Amino acid sequence: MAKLILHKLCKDYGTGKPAVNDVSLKIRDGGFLALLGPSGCGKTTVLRMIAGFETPSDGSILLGERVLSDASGAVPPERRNMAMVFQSYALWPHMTVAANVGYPLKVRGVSGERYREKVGEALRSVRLEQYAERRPADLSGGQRQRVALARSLVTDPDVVLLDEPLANLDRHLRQEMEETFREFHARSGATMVYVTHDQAEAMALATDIAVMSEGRLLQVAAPAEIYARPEGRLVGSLIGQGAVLSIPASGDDNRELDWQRLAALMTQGRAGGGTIDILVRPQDVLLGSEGLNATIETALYEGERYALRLRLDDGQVLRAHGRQPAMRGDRVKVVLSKAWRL
Amino acid sequence: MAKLILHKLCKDYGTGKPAVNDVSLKIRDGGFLALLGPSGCGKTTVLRMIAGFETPSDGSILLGERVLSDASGAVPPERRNMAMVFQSYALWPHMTVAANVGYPLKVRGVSGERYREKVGEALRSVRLEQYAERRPADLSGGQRQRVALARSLVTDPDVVLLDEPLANLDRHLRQEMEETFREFHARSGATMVYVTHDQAEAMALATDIAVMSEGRLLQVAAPAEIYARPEGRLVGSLIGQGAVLSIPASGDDNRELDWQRLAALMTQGRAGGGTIDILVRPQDVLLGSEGLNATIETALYEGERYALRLRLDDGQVLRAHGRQPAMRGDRVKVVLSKAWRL
Amino acid sequence: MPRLPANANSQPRWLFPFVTAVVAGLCVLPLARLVMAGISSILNGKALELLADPAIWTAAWNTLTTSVLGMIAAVAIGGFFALALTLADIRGKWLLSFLFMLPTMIPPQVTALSWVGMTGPSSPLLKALGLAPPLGSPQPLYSIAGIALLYGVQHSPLVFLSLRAGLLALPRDGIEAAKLAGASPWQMLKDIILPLSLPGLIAGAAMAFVSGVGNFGIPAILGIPASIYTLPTLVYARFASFGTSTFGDIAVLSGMIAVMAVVGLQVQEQALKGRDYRVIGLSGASATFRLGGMRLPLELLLWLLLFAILIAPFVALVSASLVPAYGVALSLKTASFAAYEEILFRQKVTRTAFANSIFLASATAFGLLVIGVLTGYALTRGGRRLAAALSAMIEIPYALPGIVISVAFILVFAAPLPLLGVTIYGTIWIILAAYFSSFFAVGLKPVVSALRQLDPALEEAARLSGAGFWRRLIDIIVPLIAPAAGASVILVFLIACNELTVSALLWSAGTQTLGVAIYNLDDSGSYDLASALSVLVVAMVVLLMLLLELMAARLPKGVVPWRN
Amino acid sequence: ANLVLYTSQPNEDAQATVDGFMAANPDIKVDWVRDGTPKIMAKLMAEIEAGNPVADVLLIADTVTLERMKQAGHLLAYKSPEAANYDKALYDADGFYYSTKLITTGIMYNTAATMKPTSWKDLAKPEAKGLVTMPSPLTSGAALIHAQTLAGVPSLGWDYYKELQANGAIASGGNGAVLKSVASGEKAYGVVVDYMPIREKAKGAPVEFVFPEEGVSAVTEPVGILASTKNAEAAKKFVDYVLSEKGQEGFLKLGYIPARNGMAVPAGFPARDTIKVLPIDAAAALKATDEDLKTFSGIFGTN
Ligand SMILES: Nc1ncnc2c1ncn2[C@@H]1O[C@H](COP(=O)(O)OP(=O)(O)OP(=O)(O)O)[C@@H](O)[C@H]1O
Ligand SMILES: Nc1ncnc2c1ncn2[C@@H]1O[C@H](COP(=O)(O)OP(=O)(O)OP(=O)(O)O)[C@@H](O)[C@H]1O
Ligand SMILES: [Mg+2]
Ligand SMILES: [Mg+2]
Repeated sequence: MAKLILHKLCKDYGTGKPAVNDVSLKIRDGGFLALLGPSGCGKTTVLRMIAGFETPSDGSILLGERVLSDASGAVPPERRNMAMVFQSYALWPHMTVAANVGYPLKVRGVSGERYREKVGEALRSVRLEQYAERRPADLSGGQRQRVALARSLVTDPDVVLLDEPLANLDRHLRQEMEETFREFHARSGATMVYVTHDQAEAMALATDIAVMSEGRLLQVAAPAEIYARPEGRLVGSLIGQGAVLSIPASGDDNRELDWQRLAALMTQGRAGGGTIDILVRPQDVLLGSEGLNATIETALYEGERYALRLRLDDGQVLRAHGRQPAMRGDRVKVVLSKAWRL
Repeated sequence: MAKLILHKLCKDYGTGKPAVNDVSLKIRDGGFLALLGPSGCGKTTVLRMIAGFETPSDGSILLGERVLSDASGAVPPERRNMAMVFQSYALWPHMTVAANVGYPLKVRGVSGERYREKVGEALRSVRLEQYAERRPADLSGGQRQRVALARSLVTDPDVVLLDEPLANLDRHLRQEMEETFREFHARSGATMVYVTHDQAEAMALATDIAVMSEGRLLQVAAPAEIYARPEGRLVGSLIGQGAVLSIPASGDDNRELDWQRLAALMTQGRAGGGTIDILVRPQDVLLGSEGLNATIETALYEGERYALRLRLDDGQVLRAHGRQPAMRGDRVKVVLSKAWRL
Repeated sequence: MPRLPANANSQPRWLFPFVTAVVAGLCVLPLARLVMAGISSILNGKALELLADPAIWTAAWNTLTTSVLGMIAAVAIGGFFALALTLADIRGKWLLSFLFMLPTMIPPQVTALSWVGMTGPSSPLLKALGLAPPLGSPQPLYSIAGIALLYGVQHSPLVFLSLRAGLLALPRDGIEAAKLAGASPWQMLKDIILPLSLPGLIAGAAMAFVSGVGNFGIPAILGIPASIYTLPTLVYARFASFGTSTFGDIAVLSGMIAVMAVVGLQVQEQALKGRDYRVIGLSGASATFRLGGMRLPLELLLWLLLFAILIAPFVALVSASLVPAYGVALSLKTASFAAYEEILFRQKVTRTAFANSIFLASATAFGLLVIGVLTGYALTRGGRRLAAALSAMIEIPYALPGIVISVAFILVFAAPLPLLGVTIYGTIWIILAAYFSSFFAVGLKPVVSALRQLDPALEEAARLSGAGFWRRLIDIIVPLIAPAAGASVILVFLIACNELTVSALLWSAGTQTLGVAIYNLDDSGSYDLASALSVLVVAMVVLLMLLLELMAARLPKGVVPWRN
Repeated sequence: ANLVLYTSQPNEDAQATVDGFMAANPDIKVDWVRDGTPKIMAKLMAEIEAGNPVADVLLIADTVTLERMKQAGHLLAYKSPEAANYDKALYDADGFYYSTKLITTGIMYNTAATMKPTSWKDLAKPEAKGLVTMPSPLTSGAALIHAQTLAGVPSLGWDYYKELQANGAIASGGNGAVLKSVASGEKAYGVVVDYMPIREKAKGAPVEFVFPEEGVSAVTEPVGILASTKNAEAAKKFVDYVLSEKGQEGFLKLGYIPARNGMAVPAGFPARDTIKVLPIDAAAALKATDEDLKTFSGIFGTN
């Protein structure tokens, strides 16, 4: 295997706004990259360029030494040895589930016992052994997604592209499938690129997380790093369910702020000197008898706890967890035990 | 509006195993029912029967006094005044986004200013104002899903059926859309049936949650109720990320068990008298210096905290949250502060 | 409690009875009347004697072999064009597709004669190359293979249009998934593209087969010299010696043709059975194969085929229209536009024929679109068994030689209609009715195959939006099957435009069709006039197609077959 | 209602005939339908079967067909005063039908051909091997009459056809196909009706027509009135007209040999009395039709 390198990748569908804009990214050999970002930010487009379905308007893609695509031309998808789970599944309606899954093997000339074994194994790993002879049209949504999953893992691809592969699965299956990915990744050493909108999934699986917005790459880092040190408002608000507050500038370089510092800054009022953005995670918002005044805006039951949306008296919004049922409109006091300057 | 009643509903696709089996359910006028269950359990099938695309093999569906479908026949879908978000979106590729969204209005004879206004409003609520003139084929996955969403909310249907309507959206949009549903529900008073695999979403939105498995209805209750008092292993493990343990029978009727009781039961050993299943939620598993011995099996970084999978010395699995990084194989001690007999 | 309607099925309740009535009126009634006319002769055994004649069975065998081989040739040629022009990055797609529509417009006799000429002793081409065989050498086209080859040439546009509609419905991501699975272009074609567009391909093949079964022009010219008779030529021979047993004989021969068509249909149903073609998700495969170095050779091959199929016969036609007599070599000295002058300015029948044929062809094309969509809907959504019987009934008239259909229509309509007391015999309406019957299958087939490929969720979404049957038909279904609907309209129009054998018996003063006019000119030895009129017909069709091109922007995507 | 004529004459000829008649009888309007004999007969028989024949007058290729109509009772007897000017062999004694012109079948050849045939026998010579084409009796009425006529000539007979077949002759399509085949040089010799090559030659085609020395067969394009006619008076006028000198001159102008005694022949034809027409008995020919067709197809191998 080898490093997958995206170099200044651009894609313009001719709609005026480029769908992908100047994305440069290195995914190390056998890396597991999660691609995160709001709907329509260009994730699928990046995947499609890596697979070779779209030719970049600019930039190049390399796999190790091999140029997959640049200004002078492109390797066709069928010779890239990649696998993909399509957001739309892309199952072949005229084939049975088993034939769908086994097709990449068939193409590679695998047959007989080995073929049956591999297909059986792949179907088992997605819990669809009993559905081998069904047609995709007779499956439920989640089952279709799992067929697509099995198909992508049945061979030994160099790169696996996963476009929201678990979006339609329930929690249990999701966890099992995550496990499957992890095993597959460890066993095959393939480079994986994983598009998801679920930050928890990304954190749980990936060795690196890339965050995109409006076609641009905002930050690439390891999960813990990106959680602890997000760059910019968008990354901050996307990773972890934090709220972003605007407070008067602190004047120093320290990016981790504690309650003392925060209290000082926030009560000092809006004296000149500009503002800074800080990220406050819900677990760092402590409800108690002292601190800032806030009003509960919504309190949603989440089972384990309540997700609260608080509005500070200066109009800014905070998110917090609460153990007790709370009513809309209740007045509370909060302490921000920790914050991160973006 | 009126009560939506499913009475002994069955559906057999002729595959040997019925997809939906004897489901009886009342959704009160203006209720918001979330339908939860593993992939392939029959959720979509229930929705399709309510919409009238599948004729039940048995049983009947009523909307208030009006029989929608029973042994003698069925009201065709076009006269049910319902709306649906399809799991596969079912957008019309030959129409623009605006035309897709506006079609139900057009059919109802709405035109001119009112038409434009309503379509504009629906598109705004899913953040797609700028995409009105695109074709569905030129949209991203999440954008397509939002078009389907807008289409289902543009009229005043009696019943709205939502089949995993947010599966492909990022967290921010998801929260916004949940907000939109809540508003729409409050404003229109329509009965909503919402299929999801995301328990948190279900809890946040619904007035009632129904859990299905293999075509059967396991439990219907309000979110807090079903979280606090799940019936049976499956509901227990599906709602909240709890683990189910098998311990020696306690002999009394009390279903809430505290650590004292648990410790007594679990250390007493496997003396006769059978076993019971208990549900232990991760937040009730406290890592400390005393309690049961356990080994850390996996520790996944979730941003806010680590999700731990622990194996007790008797081989059973527990889930817990940890603030500190933990290594696979570490030995820890846990106290189960609370458990629920299933 | 209000009573519920009996079904929540997507068909309105009147639809199936309506379709059954239409099929009964257009297809069953005339044929039943023909059998009735022949029944006395069948009963007294005269017609059955026919079956003891080995010549009949030879003819049946010839019909079968020529049609099957012809179908294979048509699938090969039409399929090649459809695949190359829809899926590959060929240059000049527009022109190639445009021209490929036209062979249907050249009367089969003309095609046959020009091929005979092209390969025979007087071939200008072969003469120029010094390859011309000596006077009187045996003509290789006078054989089963020759007939089949020309069937293939004549009917390849049917396969082209129908397969093309199927290809346009291919799911794009499904093809991409196959590419990524590592499938070579060939494997992809074999495993994904063709199986998924099978409904279109099979519909085209079936039309080609049935057209071959019913063709008269080609075996008349290529078969009879080599004593190869097919059932249609035999039917004509029966009419030549009209006797008391003729109706019985015709009924029996038609029965044999019908059996052949129905068996063909059965084979087709079998080939399609047990599979799912419903495309899930968005469709619309864009150019999928980059040909690279293969492009130029392939383009050359396409143009070469087009030359043989269209340009050569057309040039023969044009030159025949420019010389004063048959066999006179065309040169600057002999060429004259006298024939065009005569046809355009002196023959008043020309204008009538143009008006009649355009009216008939467009009325049939659009009428059959409406009937075809309704019928196709009922057939694909309704019960399998009844649907199969109805499809068979629809298929038969197209397979029967035109003369049989027209005789059947005369039998039904020569007398005034009961109750109404008016007679449509002798008016243009009887020709229209016969066209409806005869070309029903052509109009229906592409529509049915497109409906088979349709993602049902798209219609369901419309139903839930509150759209009733007509509403969703017009707003959703027809636009979604637009390529097939376009193929259906264009095919029927082209075929009806120079149709000859049906109208030959049904026309009367003032209702001549172009086919009749050309035939009559030709039959009475005015070859130059006949050729000139044929050229004008082709020119008219090209003009109409260009008009369509101008409107293309306002039509649903894919309707106009030469646009991509 | 207008008088309806079903005819197998070529378009222009039919129009000329009708125009001539209408000029002579301005109060009668004629609608006409033309088609090949098999088709026009199929149409007519289907109409009769349906009980509502549209045609009043028939003017079609051969007497055998009209003899069949007569025997089936579909014709009306009418004794035309013009019959006096005609050879008895050319009309039905009971007045059911009258021949109107002579269309003979002879030999045409491409001017590029080496041998210039003068007799039927020449077509069976080695020089003509594989170069002869003739219309099929299954397609053309005239061809059937021709075969039946030659078969009745002792020196020719069916054996002659067997020789032709052995010499590679083929029987294809109608007369038009033969003409095209020979004119284009695909075949060198053809058996064909007279007026086609003569007209084409006049237009410059490289063809020649010969009246073989044994004699030629002829069809006579008879006219008859349908028994079901509602326009009997007009129909009779039509019959009288085509048999009249004026009507016959019309045919002459169109390039046919008139049937009426004492008429000239068209340009390009030898004088009327040098053309030897071989005799045929319509009633007998009708009876033998099925048999003859079988014999013919037996020789040329439709089995
Ligand atoms: N058309 C069909 N023919 C046969 N079986 C079907 C058909 N549609 C669904 N099934 C089966 O019925 C069961 C229920 O399907 P359904 O689509 O209702 O599941 P679901 O609960 O919506 O699952 P998911 O969450 O995966 O979408 C599944 O096992 C599925 O395989
Ligand atoms: N074929 C196309 N033509 C024009 N614009 C397109 C096309 N495909 C995608 N786009 C646009 O490009 C942008 C990026 O699309 P992309 O599918 O990559 O988004 P995404 O990040 O995958 O979003 P999602 O999470 O919703 O699937 C979107 O704004 C979309 O509307
Ligand atoms: Mg996407
Ligand atoms: Mg589902």
